[in-house]
Amino acid sequence: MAVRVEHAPFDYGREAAAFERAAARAGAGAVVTFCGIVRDRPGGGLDCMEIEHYPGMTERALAGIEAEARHRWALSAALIVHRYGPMAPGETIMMVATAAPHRADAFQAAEFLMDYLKSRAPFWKKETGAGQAQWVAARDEDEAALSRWGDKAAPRPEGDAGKS
Amino acid sequence: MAVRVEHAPFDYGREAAAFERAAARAGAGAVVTFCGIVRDRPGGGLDCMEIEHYPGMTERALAGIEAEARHRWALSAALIVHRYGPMAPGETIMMVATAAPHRADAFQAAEFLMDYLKSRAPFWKKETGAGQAQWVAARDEDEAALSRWGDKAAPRPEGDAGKS
Amino acid sequence: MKLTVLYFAWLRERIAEPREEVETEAATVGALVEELRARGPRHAAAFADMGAVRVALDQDLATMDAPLAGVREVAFFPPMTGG
Amino acid sequence: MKLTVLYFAWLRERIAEPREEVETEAATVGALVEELRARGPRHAAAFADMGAVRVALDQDLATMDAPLAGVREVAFFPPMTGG
Repeated sequence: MAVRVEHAPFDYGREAAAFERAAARAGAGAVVTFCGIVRDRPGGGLDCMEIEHYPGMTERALAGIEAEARHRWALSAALIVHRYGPMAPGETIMMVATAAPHRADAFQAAEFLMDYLKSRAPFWKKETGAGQAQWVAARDEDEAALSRWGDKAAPRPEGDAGKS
Repeated sequence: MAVRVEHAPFDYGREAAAFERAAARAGAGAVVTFCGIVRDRPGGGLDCMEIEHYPGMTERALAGIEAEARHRWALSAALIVHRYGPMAPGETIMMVATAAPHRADAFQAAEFLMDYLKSRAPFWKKETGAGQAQWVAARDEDEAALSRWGDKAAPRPEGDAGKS
Repeated sequence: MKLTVLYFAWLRERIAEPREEVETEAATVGALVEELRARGPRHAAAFADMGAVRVALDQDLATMDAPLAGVREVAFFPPMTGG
Repeated sequence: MKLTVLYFAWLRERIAEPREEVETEAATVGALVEELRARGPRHAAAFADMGAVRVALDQDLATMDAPLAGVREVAFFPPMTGG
């Protein structure tokens, strides 16, 4: 039951291992982890991805999303770690982990966390490469992915679908 | 792209870390891992869970399941590790890992691998506790979970739903 | 009423400030946006396409018709791209 | 035709052998099961509830009406419980 917003790189393998051991002690039978990695552009050329966030609201939004997941599923444990600041291609951006007695709950809760994180937590990505900087546009699929969970946890903000 | 069937314990954190690093090098943006843990009985008292398997067919079935997942989704990498033999409560039984450019593919492929592993790979679990040994019955939900993927990869064996 | 207004991502870049203190009697977020737009071309550019602007009131997501009574911090930003 | 027949989990325990070599002219898995059942009470117990028995032919899952022509290894076992 932890939410962390950090600048420094974190060790995904170490986090996953510690989470799994704690989940085992809590009686979980199933652990799911997700981690996101900075992808280079299709032809290469990405120098940096910088993540801006809204200090204060970020922690609040992540804690709310995690609480909602724990309300919806019987989780033995849950974890969200998200970095901000500049990152190079290949670096680990963030991870979520969920644990439950059975796998269906662990998988659903992890996907729920990711769907909300993508579109309802105040992070913005900016890519720099080939001398140009560009804010990453929100993807319509990410907004659409939320609809499968119902509207309760995060009402759709007004405005058109998330193209910036 | 690896399938391993092993007796010895494996280090989930180390496997997850190595998988994630290799996936990053392969251009993945999303990594999903699942791991299964021996759960004690609700009131405690499980001494041992023993997993029997069908050497030869096991490797063949897992490789087939993994190939099917790679056929259905654009995966940057996939891994299945499954143990056999006796295990104590809290021990890690198995893991799968998937990596893809986007998270939907990684999540779906991981759930697909798990659904097929549960009901179509030749493993059988036997629990010993309180002086009694009992084969774990197949769960109807596990058989039902397969239906969402269509019948192509693994035809339903004849007979009643999977109660033994 | 005194409000702290925060800007993030390209709204911050267009306005060229991450925050400003605003004295306003605007009843809703929408009315506040109208007042801010009138401050000059930078603000007008930031609020040119409201379909691409999101708002949070005291760090909770809200809509443009939300009332401002009792609010102390208003943040404007583009659709979020976490994960 | 000479077949290697393998048993796993509680089928193995009921028959009290993990494998046997069988000489048979059975055309299908179902016909082979009938022959095996006739071997005695252990085999009859193992094959008492065919709804709980699965079969693999040369390490591929198959059904009880599958032909045995060309097959060398037949395995019987309960529904699988991996993962």
